[in-house]
Amino acid sequence: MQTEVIIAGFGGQGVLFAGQLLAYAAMDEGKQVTWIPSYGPEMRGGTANCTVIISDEEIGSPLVFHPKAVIAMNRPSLDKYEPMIKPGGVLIINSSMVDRKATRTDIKVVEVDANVVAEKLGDKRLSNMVLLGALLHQLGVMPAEAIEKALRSHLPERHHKLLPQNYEALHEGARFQVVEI
Amino acid sequence: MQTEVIIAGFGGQGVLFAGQLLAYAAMDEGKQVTWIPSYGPEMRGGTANCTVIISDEEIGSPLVFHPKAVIAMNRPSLDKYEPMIKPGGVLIINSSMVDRKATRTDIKVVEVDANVVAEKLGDKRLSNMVLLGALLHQLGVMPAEAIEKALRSHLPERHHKLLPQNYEALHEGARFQVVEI
Amino acid sequence: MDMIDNDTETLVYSRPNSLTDVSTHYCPGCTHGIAHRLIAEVIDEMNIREKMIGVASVGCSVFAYNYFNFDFVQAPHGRAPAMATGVKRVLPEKVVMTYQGDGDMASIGMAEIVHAATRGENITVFFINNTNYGMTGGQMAPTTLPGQKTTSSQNGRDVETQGYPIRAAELLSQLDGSSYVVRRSLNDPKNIRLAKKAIRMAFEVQLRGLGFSMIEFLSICPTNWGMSASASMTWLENNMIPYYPLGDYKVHPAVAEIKI
Amino acid sequence: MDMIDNDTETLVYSRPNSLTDVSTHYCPGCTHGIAHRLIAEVIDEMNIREKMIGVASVGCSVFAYNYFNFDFVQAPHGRAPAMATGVKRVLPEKVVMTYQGDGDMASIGMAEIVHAATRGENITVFFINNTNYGMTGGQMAPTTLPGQKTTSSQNGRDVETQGYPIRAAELLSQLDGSSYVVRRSLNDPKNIRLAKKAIRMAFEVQLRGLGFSMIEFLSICPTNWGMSASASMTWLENNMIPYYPLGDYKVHPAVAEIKI
Amino acid sequence: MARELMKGNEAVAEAAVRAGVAAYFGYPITPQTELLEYMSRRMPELGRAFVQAESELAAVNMVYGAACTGQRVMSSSSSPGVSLMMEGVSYIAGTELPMVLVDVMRGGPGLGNIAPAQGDYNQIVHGGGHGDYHSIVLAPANVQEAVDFMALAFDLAEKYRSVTVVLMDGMLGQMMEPCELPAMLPMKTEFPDWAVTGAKGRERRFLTSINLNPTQQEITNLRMLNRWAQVEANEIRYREYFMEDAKYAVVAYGSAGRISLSAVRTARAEGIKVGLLRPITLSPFPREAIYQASRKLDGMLVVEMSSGQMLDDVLAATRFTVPTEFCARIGGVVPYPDEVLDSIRNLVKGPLTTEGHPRDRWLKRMAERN
Amino acid sequence: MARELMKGNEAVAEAAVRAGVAAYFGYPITPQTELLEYMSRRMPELGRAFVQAESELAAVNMVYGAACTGQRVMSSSSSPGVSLMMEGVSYIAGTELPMVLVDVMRGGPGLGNIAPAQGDYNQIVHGGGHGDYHSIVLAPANVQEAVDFMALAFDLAEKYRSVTVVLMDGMLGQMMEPCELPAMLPMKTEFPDWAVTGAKGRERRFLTSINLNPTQQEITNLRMLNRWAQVEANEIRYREYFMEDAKYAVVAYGSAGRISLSAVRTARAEGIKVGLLRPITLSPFPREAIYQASRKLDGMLVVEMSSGQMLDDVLAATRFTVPTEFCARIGGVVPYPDEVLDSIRNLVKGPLTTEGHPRDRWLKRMAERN
Amino acid sequence: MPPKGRIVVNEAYCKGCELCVGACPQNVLGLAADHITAKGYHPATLISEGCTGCGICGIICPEAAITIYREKTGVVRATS
Amino acid sequence: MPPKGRIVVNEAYCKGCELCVGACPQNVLGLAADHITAKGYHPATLISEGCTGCGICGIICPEAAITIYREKTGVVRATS
Ligand SMILES: Cc1ncc(C[n+]2csc(CCOP(=O)(O)OP(=O)(O)O)c2C)c(N)n1
Ligand SMILES: Cc1ncc(C[n+]2csc(CCOP(=O)(O)OP(=O)(O)O)c2C)c(N)n1
Ligand code: SF4
Ligand code: SF4
Ligand code: SF4
Ligand code: SF4
Ligand code: SF4
Ligand code: SF4
Ligand SMILES: [Mg+2]
Ligand SMILES: [Mg+2]
Repeated sequence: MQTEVIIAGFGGQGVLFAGQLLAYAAMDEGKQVTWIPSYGPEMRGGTANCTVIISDEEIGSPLVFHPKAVIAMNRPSLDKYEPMIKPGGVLIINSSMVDRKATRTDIKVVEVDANVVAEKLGDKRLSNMVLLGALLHQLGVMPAEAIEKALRSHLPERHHKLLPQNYEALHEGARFQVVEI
Repeated sequence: MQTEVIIAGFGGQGVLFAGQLLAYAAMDEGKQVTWIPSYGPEMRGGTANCTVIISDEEIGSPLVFHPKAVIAMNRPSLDKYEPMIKPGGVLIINSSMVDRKATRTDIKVVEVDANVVAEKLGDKRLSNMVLLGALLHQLGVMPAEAIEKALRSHLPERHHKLLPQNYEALHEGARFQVVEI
Repeated sequence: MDMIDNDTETLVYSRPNSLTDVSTHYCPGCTHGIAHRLIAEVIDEMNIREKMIGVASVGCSVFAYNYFNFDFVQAPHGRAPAMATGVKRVLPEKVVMTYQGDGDMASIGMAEIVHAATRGENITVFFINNTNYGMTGGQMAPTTLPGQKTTSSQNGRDVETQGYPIRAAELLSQLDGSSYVVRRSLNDPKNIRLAKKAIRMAFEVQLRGLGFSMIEFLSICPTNWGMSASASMTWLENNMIPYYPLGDYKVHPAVAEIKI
Repeated sequence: MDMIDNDTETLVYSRPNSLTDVSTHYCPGCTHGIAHRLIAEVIDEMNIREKMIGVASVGCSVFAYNYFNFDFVQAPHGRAPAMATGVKRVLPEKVVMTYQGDGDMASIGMAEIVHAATRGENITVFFINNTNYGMTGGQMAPTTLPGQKTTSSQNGRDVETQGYPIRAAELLSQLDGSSYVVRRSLNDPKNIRLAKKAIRMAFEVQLRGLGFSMIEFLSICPTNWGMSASASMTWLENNMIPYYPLGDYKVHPAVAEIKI
Repeated sequence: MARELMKGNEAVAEAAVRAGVAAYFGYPITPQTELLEYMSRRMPELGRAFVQAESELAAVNMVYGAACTGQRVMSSSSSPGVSLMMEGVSYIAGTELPMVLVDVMRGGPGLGNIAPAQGDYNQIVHGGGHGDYHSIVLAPANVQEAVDFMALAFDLAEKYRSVTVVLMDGMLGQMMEPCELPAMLPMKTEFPDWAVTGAKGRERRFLTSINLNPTQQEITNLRMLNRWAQVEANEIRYREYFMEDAKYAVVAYGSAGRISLSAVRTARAEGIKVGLLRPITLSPFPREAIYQASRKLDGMLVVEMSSGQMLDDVLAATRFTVPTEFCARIGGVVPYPDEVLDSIRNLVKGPLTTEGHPRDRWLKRMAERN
Repeated sequence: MARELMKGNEAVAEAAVRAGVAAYFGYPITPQTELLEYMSRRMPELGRAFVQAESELAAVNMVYGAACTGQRVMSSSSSPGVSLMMEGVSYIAGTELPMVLVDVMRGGPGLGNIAPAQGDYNQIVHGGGHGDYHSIVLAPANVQEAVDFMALAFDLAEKYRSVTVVLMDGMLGQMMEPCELPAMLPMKTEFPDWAVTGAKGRERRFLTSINLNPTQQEITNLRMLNRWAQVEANEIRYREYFMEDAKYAVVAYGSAGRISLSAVRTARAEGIKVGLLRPITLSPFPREAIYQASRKLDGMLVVEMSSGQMLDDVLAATRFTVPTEFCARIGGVVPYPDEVLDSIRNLVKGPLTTEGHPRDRWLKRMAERN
Repeated sequence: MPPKGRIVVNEAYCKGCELCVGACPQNVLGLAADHITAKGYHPATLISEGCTGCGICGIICPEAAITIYREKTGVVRATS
Repeated sequence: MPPKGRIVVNEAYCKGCELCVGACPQNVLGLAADHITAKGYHPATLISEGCTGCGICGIICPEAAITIYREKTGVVRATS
């Protein structure tokens, strides 16, 4: 079993970190995992994305053309990645930043007003956690606790006071439901 | 028909120029010809040699292991090249500079007291011409006049006053006879 | 730039013609942009756009050829002065400039810049000193200040093991072949005006065949310095200018006579 | 060198131990030999032969490792300072020297020498300025004097197209990392004595961890200059010393305190 | 040992540290820079040598100098930077010194781009520097292998007094994967009898690559060639997947190898009897293994991120006896497994031929695509 | 035209001058230096550009700059110096510019020596720089060919916007042979539409090798590959001697080729039906010609002044179907015709085999010798 | 009375770096907090009256994004 | 009275460059015109009385070919 996730958005939206967290959690659960970012100067101020693959066996390509799931944190990401998702896959849209609906009907789509939720939680930088919570809930590869554990063990000690907020963001995200079409 | 000549001695004895002259002469006679020197810094103050090949057809290797003829202007050259000469070949020794006799009996050996002859002609730097004269005489690939012509056409104009001396050196060289064994 | 005035208004400033209509990839506030603009303005004013051949280097300004509205080539990292030499030797009537970062010119390209200068190569070099390797993400450059933190001097540049900064203008001014070598700063309007004058002078030097000219521009890199553009300007003023004094390091007597 | 006196005679001078019993390949009179000898004498006197690691360069002195009686490595053309950096960084207790010609150090190796100096690399560089590329048969070097004829400046070095000579000592003294940078000449006994003192000082600098030291030796190349050795010495005195003034170009205050 | 999630570049750096590297010399270049940055922090912290050189040219010569002392030393770079090292690499090879170089390839030629590519195969495998020499080349396909190959690279370099290159690409350098890091090895305390360390209480030593006498140089070259024959006899490494019953095989290394693995798995799921042979040592090349495998195959597919630089070596290994096709994306484009899968399907579909050159057919297909 | 007796290096220089070279940039190195020295005098005399660069690295980048203007430009060097040019060559190739480089090979690796050798075949033919690119490589075997190939090199470089290398060795550079020099060509007055000459009355132009977008880079690479296919179709050159009725053939290029010719002649005189196939373009390689020739042969002998770098290309060309032996001297040692003759005799004597690798057998023979 | 001027910020170029804001001697510049350019920046804009057309913002703008006009009273031409 | 000295020229090293000849303050050095070393040079030699053992020839000799002795009168040690 192999699950591929692409997380995409503007640089600075916490795209890469959300992906790493997912990867850490999967690793700690004993899975095979790869994380690969877009990189380099052309990314400066532009878009950023990363691909995370979680699998039970040795992972071949860390890049996939047809991911199982996508988190689209802005409009260009939605435009680019929606068509690629595997039928039956999952699309999480940050509806705070995206001004259109999904068009695919063969996938599960969740619209998450992540910026609003995050700001309610007191820190707009938590939007990536909210979206990650939504994703995990739909994907079912790991319990939300796995991410919480990963946060605890991989967030530097000095940031641990932020853990409760992060947990809550994950839980809030998980409450969003699939859009009925 | 191909004739290979090696001229060897100390740097400064006119080894390379004698070889070039031979090559010019052969070229002007319509022959194929190659001239190749030893080169590089390790030659500094040490030995110098060049190989001249004169032929009627396209010349393959410009280097040969068994030359038809050798001019040995010093002892190390004699030691090195005497054994390589083709049976029936020619060895010209500058006996002014070499303190031993040739040992081969299957070749024609000419001992030329070139320094003495040259000094008699008024310029000890003419010893290479004396030896070249001896070589040409034995080799018979070209008349001595060919070398004279080459001298005329390839010696810079300002040195032309030296031509008669050079001619004479060639002629004096031609007078030396093969050593009877 | 064209000064199109109308009845009631004077056009005080507009984008120079020698820049293309392309938005740069530089980070907000990056002084690469100011340097570009000034060079373009001078080229407009001197009306030499059609004579220009630029040599871009490897660094954040690698795409300079996209922004300058004249002929350009793009050199391997550090080799712009050699490439410019090649261009200038076959096209001596053209005005040839290189545009190089501090990693490019003062590190990997040290041999080429010193020799272009000593040859008195009749080219103009624009040197952007932003105390780090911007493009590759902020590593130490030869110009990084003692104690300055970069991604490859994470505890601050330790002069004992990582050496001292290079003052390029001082160094190149030592060479008999250099004719006009100055340092300017892009941190405030006054210094920017002075920088522009120097650019003008450098091109004049080249047009008159007086040989090698080089302008070092003290610059900012807000992204890798981790500061806002205006905080970066202050940092430049407080830290860079004391270490890299502004001024004219070499003005050949023949250059000193030029009036602009 | 061992000073073995007997009853009636004092040994005033004999070949130093730090030279091997090998005859050099240098041309008669070549001052590479004098430089070798002086370095070996100082090493004997300081008793550091067993601590020495030399870095030979590419030039007539490429075989220096055959002549110096201590450990040696041989660098690619121009890269001796980089190689020496590699050696010194892993063996900081050893005394590391490079021995480089003017083509090697001031032309192809310009980036490496400038950066070794600016890093304050704790090594000693011996620089043989003989105004040409000896080994390859006398081409123009960066140090060739204006108007000087070489096989690649056959009408005399034309500064307009071939550039100006580089004064290496002056240039390197500009760098904050250099601690001891001087120019000496090997043309007569007095200057040779001064050269030897400088060698001593350079090694002292390194032994005390004071950083980069470099001695430029004005040298002759009788073969390619086409003069006898003694005529070459005169030429050096009349032509080189005026262009390359002898003296101390950089003496770090900590170095100035060393008494030898 | 605990598994850590690490970026390839950083994992390689830490692996080198644990293998006892005494000195690192490098210059920043994407997509390798994290390796240098990691070393800039880690080496001084351990009291070891780190120098950010003024250029790759200087870096390789610093390595040259440090290698002369018998210590474990290394550099790392990416394509254009590696080109600048070619003279130094030839010198190091000619001096018969151990050296480890990590090359994190990017798109080329020229400045190209910073995306993953395998276009430097020829440069690294067939000698980008002048003269007759060989380097040992190890091509990891995942972060764990990259980690494991660092200690191996130092061991092989020392055993055979050889330049050893760990050839990766931007994908491997930039991706994170879990890996187990080896224990920290103690630093070397004994040094070979050629090491230049100061002639204390022994005869002087010198290390050089000049042999003005060609006969001497020939002897040196023959010694190196004979040593290389030993490397070929002992050190060939490759990995096979699903090859036991395979009728078809993909040959691919590094990132292309792991991408192909995905495709091979899917193809197997479709019932295609295809396997994967992944060369790990690109030099020495697993010529015989490929030849033996090829004799049981109906067809082969070579997958690369270059225009078939390894392809020629594979064809030579098979002696052109097996129908072979080629699948590649170049210039920094990374092929998706789906593209490789398509190529496998097409291979099976046929026609199978040993005529013509697989590169020519590929080039035609690419032209049609665009 | 009158024949002149000229040193290879000087003849090449004069031939380049007559082909209209507008700028020469170089750095002294034996055994190439006479070429630079000749240019230092000749170019300024004609009002053309000559710069003795500070290094080969600078020289190749001066060439890069000058080539951008559409002029005929060149450099020359020898092995270690050529290694320093690898980055620049890759850039020039990636920018699709014409450039002519003369490489007068010497013994290596490393500093090696200044004697003639062919150890840089792989570097020059198979891409010593990073990335996917090809150079056209011409290998003259005598001074006349060297002269003739200069104009050809410029023509090919321009026609295919390609790096073109005239690959010689110290023997050819240092020897004198009669040659006919071509007439002086007028200088170019028209320049291609990519030439950077100042945007006077036209749109600006720029020349670069960066393509941050891999897809763009791939398009560039494919364009270059397709152009290379044209080169392979049109520009393969080789020369045959005594091949009509040959049962055996020697394959050798450059100096090794002419040395082999001597041996072949003697062998013919002994009644051995042996011919010589001398590749002139080493890249593109006369693969098909060798394959076709090989089908009529009982055995082949490859002669090189390297450890069999071309040998592998020959074996691949024959698809390993013809028994092949190898004869080489390396590291600057020049084989005598007698050694080649011996190898021919041994080939004929047999045993003839396609098993094993000819290089291994040669290495064993060399070991026994020493 | 100070001269009157106005500026036009080209949003295709402005990256909201605020250098002009800090440099304006009249303090009449600010970022348009409610407005985002296609590239995602809040562009500079005149936030109050009082621009003199002095040209300083043009001198510091790294993007050459500003065009500056001054009402005619006498003819003054800024040189940056 | 000047001190008395003598020198020994090692012919394995001497290349007859004459630098010592020119440098000797006593003019007691010359080349042995009648004698050639294995390397083919006329070596330096004392051609007349009067060597003081001053050490100067040793200071200039590029080949370190000269050994210099001085008769003991007081103990003086040359530093070159
Ligand atoms: C040979 C080579 N080495 C390294 C690099 C990677 N590289 C690209 S830009 C750069 C540094 C640029 O810094 P700088 O010149 O200071 O320009 P900035 O980006 O700061 O303006 C480096 C090291 C390269 N492209 N080529
Ligand atoms: C990369 C490279 N380029 C060129 C050469 C050829 N080369 C050998 S020595 C030398 C010049 C040496 O001149 P210099 O450093 O002044 O030393 P000198 O012989 O004068 O003492 C050159 C160019 C080389 N060996 N390697
Ligand atoms: S990284 Fe620094 S130098 Fe580069 S564009 Fe951004 S601010 Fe400017
Ligand atoms: S060529 Fe010149 S530098 Fe070289 S050994 Fe001879 S005299 Fe000395
Ligand atoms: S022109 Fe002057 S006053 Fe007007 S906005 Fe710009 S800086 Fe301010
Ligand atoms: S300085 Fe220019 S780019 Fe910056 S905010 Fe002002 S107008 Fe915009
Ligand atoms: S020691 Fe002095 S006096 Fe004696 S030979 Fe030497 S220089 Fe002359
Ligand atoms: S200086 Fe030395 S080498 Fe020269 S002649 Fe005198 S003893 Fe001989
Ligand atoms: Mg910078
Ligand atoms: Mg020199």
